[in-house]
Amino acid sequence: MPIGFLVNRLVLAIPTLFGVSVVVFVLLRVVPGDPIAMMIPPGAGQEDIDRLRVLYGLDRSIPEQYGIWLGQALTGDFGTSISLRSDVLGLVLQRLPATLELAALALLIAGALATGLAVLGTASRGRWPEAVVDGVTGTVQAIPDFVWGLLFILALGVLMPVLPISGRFDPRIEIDFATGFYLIESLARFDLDTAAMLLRHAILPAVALALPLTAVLARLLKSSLSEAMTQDYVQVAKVRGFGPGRLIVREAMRNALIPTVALSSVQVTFLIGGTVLVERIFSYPGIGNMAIGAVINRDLPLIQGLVLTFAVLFIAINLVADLTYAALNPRVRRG
Amino acid sequence: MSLDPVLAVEDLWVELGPLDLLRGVSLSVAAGQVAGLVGESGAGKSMIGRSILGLLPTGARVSQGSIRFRGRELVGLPIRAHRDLLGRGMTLIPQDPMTSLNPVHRIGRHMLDVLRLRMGLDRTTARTRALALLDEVHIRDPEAVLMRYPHELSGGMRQRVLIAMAFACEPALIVADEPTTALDVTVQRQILRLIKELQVHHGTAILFVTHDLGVVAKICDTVTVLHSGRVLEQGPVADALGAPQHAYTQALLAATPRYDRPADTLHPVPAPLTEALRVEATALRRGG
Amino acid sequence: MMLSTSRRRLLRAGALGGLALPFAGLASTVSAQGSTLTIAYNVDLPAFDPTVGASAVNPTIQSLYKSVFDQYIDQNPDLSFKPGLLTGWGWNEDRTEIFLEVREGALWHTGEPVTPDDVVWSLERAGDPDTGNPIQFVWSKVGNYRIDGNRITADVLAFEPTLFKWMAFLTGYVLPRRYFEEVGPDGFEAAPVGSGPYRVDAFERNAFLRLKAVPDYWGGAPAYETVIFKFVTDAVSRVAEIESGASDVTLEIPYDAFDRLKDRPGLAGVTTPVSDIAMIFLNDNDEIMQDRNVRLAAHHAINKQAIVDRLLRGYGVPIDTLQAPEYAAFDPTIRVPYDPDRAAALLAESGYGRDNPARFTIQTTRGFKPRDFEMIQAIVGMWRAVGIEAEIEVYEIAQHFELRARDALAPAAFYNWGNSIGDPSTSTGFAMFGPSPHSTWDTDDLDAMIGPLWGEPDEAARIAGYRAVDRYIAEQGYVIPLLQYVQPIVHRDDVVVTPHTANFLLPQLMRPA
Amino acid sequence: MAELGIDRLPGRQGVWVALCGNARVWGGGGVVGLFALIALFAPVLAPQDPLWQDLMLYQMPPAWLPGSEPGYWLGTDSLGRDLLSRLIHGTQVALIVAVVAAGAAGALGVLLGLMAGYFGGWVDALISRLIDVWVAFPPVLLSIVLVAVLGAGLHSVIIAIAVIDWTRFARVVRAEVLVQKEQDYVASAVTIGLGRWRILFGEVLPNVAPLVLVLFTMEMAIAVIVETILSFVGLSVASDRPTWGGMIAEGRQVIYEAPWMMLMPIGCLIALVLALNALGDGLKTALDPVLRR
Repeated sequence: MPIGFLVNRLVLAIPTLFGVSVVVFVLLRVVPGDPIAMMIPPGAGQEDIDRLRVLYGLDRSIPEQYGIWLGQALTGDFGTSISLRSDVLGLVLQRLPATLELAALALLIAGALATGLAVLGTASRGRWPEAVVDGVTGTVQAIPDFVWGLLFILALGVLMPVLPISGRFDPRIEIDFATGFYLIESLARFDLDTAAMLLRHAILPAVALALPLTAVLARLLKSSLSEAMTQDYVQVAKVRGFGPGRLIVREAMRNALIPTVALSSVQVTFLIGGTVLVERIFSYPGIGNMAIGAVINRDLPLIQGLVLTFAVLFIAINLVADLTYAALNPRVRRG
Repeated sequence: MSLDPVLAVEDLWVELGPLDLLRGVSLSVAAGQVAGLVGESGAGKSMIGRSILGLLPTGARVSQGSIRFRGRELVGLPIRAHRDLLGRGMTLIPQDPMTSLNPVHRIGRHMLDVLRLRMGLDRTTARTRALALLDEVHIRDPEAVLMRYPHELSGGMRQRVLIAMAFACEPALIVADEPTTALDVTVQRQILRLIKELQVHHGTAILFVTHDLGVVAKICDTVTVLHSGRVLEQGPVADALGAPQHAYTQALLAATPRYDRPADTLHPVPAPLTEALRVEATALRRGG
Repeated sequence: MMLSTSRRRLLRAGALGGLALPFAGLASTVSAQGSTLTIAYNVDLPAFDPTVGASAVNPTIQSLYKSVFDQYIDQNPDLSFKPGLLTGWGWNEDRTEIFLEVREGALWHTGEPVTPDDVVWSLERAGDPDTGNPIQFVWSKVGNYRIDGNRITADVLAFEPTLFKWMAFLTGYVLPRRYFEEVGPDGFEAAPVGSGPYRVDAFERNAFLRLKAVPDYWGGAPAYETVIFKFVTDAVSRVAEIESGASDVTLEIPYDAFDRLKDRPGLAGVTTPVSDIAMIFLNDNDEIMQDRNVRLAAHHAINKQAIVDRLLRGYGVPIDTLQAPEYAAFDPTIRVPYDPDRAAALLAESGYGRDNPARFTIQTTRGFKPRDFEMIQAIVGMWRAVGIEAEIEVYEIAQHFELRARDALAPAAFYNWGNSIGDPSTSTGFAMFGPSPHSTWDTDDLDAMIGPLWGEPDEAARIAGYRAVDRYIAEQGYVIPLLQYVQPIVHRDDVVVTPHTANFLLPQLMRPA
Repeated sequence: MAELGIDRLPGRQGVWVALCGNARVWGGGGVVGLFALIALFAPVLAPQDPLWQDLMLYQMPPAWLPGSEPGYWLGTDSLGRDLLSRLIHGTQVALIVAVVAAGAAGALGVLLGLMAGYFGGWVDALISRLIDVWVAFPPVLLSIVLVAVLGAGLHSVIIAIAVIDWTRFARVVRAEVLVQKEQDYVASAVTIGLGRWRILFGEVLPNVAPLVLVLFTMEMAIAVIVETILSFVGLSVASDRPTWGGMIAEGRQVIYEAPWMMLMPIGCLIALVLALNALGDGLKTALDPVLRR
């Protein structure tokens, strides 16, 4: 891998993260709704309020507060959550694996479904299955992830309750996980019962997140595939007597993936952003769910930390997309 | 011509919607022979190649006529059966080597795929064979080339690879679709020589599609001149080019650069002539 | 990691139950057996230390704290007081000293005994401004603690008639001194230790809290060996939890769902009026609210019974003062009846009518309490009928607190007021006394009436004084009390649930049928 | 293979010819137009006052289900208000948000995109960095935070959408301007001495207009969804003004007892978004030759 490219991208990420932190910091300081007001009990006087304000450093000017925050953040201290009274970094790291697993699962589902649909659509060009694929992807794309979540809860949680619709796993089962990546960990331990239980909980939110992305990816991939299929090298491979399945999978697919990867990184960030609402709807304990709680409680340090976490994730996704693009495309790799 | 041609096309009509792309074309390629197919762009020569290889574009279909390959009728043959003929029975040397190799696969993978999947060779044998083939097309350091990606090779090199791949399966018939058009002049000559050399060595029949009568004169045994989907002239190269019957052939001939003539004596095909042919073609189209 | 056999069986049962019985209300029997109780709880637990920060004064999570920690003084389900870690308490004759008697035989979850030293340390810590106890202003009114055996005496620095009630209320918890000093606040959050009936076994933020019974608890071993509070903040999901059998008990579900679920085979429901009332703050800052006719008209125009019957399906108790029937200063003779004609007449006196309506803004939360937004929509509809045109503005609860602290609420603002100790000072007192940061009505007439009651040492006189204040408020229409909430609890019918008027859902009050 | 041997279909066409031949433009546009008509004539079309409540008639099922109340074709909500009328008036809010928010996002994004693309240099560097920062924000979370800052209300929703989504326009417009400014017409405009802003708005803008139209249509769909999300979270339009998102949120509370209350606004949302997407897709295809002209 080109180390220079990686370093370059990482260096570029620094001003972006700085910009994000400034914007969110200022934005949050003008929020009506004060975290201190939330904890004033009946009977407290103005001096009590002021005392709490000093305690949480809210009595200083915004630039001063930002300077303090930045200085601490550079040493890895992102402050203390006001509502959860814990270290923000620790809280985020605690919940991040849940979101990452959910997003990864959703991505996997989206990738698999989209590939299947795109291949089906391409293989059946001009015949009815193609029309069905186009219709389905067009419709699915128009329905946002949280609406899918609601529809799933209605269909599978209410009308035909076959899947759990809240939580990440069944707390009645006492498991000690060494990491926050429960699903990966249980798979690594070949603890398939636990993995199945985790999957049953994750599948509905994951599919809700995955469906809009599936549609976008399927459309992108299908059009790239269709274009790749008309390329000379595919025609030439055809002349060597390779069957249609092979032509799509071995010859056209990788070429079609190149533009698809390039165009889909933004879509993947939308998926991550979508966890905010979907996790809330499914009571899934990830950072998205935590974020809404933080906004409701005006927990400024936590909101700040979470927005930055999302920004880091987004930058990482774009980086991974670029690296994948390079890995798929030999012309970029060596050239 | 041989009594038992490898390929015999008779009265072939191909239509695309209301248009007739080919209108009763007949031609044949005998074993061990190179048959030239000449015409301007749009004359329908590529359509013949596509019909033979079973690669007609969507919407186009053979409406009438027959294509017999080694005595077997290809028109109406199920796609799968037709596909089985490709590779080992007949194959193609494509026009543009720049776009005809999958950019994401190494040369080795291209060659090994053909040898292993179509010839059923195991990995080691296939590799040995690939090296031999590359050697046969005069590629130096074939080991290194196997590790290269297509974009790392020059056009001439890529065309050599494609030629090696075409001959890899020892096909009975190769359709060479303007294999030198996309290359520069010096490379063109080398490639032509190479094709001829391999053709003689392997005794393969070739249908050589080109718009260049000079090339035909050099490499072909017979020639068919096509215009607007119809055969205008057909016969052994010496006859057809020596004493062309049709005015169009004469005009084409006049437009062909030759080493024995200065370039300024070139005559483009006169517009009125092409126009006349086109009018005729339109009339026929309506009739059909 | 090996799975125990019982867990494997449980997993399989869970998986099969879900697949095989999709339409059955309850998927097989996986919980309650093996003495596990799963409660689908409506709020997350933000932090464990019950004495500092916003969570300490959040009434909705006190059930969790009360399961793990003991209070100085406890409350029965009917709000009457009973001994907690203190077995005796009181004032001396001239109210210059207090005494506390500490229970013997109580143990921390670490196995160490609870000592008077722990109690004194907890009280002093609560009174220390630097720890961030939001009720510090109460705790700091006592100091100079002296320990003699299991009896503690302390000096009263400023008289606070409700001091002992606070010991059963927010932040009134005893924490283990030695352990806390050893692990520090962060260590305590990571591994909290209390002396309550349950100890913390596992906690996953936003997901669940798993508790294990303390067999040698001074109040007797709890009935369930394992209790899981599953944090399901969404009401619809809680209904699904109970319906699918994933949880055994839940609360705060829509009343429609409650009515449907309680009749399901295998399920049962209990409702209890709780110490939580819905009310509309009026703000004297706005000119229109200075008109008594408008205030009273707005009150008379509301058909509280219809709201209870229609929107809350009968689950609610209409009230006309800030006191619910269980509260110490409740007076059933104070009435502000539904009377639209009277309302229209009052408005007409001030020149308003349907053609010339009185206009103001009403703020409301949405989804914070059951049917809050719908309730306000209904009220606005009723007002429209008599000649009040109110515009609804939705705010979040955080905004409400902020606006209220700044005294910048709209002329009318919907809120719910919790008061689990049932004292009039923590309802009418704080809500209506001008200098209090919680009040929005600041007029001298009212302040003059409430002011002396803060330090009134005679309890009977204090209660009577608040009754008089409530009557005056009702006559003047300074606030619009709406109704007392009823807590709907749905549970499996093999669990006996004792509801608590303070709106607690305590596992120690549940047992197998 | 070499070439097909046939001429391509007739080459240049006018914009309108291209538009008219496109089924998606007609289909999508038709449905969008229908919604627009409904929004425009909402007060006439709605059979009831959408705010009129009748607590005696709450949660009535739609006409085709047993127990329905005549006159309430789609039933009533928890306050006994007519669902059909609320859906019709909700369409108005949805379309106002769609048009105004997409317009605001478009205006901001096009302006910055034009400037970045045409002026280059530090202007481009600055705007491009700004875009980088902006796309690193989680959009849903940012919109929730923004509306929390601005306070609930239609204007907040519109501002939030514009503030968040201008980058969609800016990025594409910037790239297109980079292409356009190399064109001859720009060079000739420069040679006759037109000012930079004059060239930017008078010459370049009309040439990127078809692209902006496509983006605008797509953004309308996004705006409709965002409005629904914010209404759903309880942050959108204040007061008792009916919105689809608010209706979804209300319906969700009684999802077991009256699932249709949630499904009907979801249906409207999907129909409008689908139509807008189809219109956008169709416009993109239809305007492609115009863009490549």
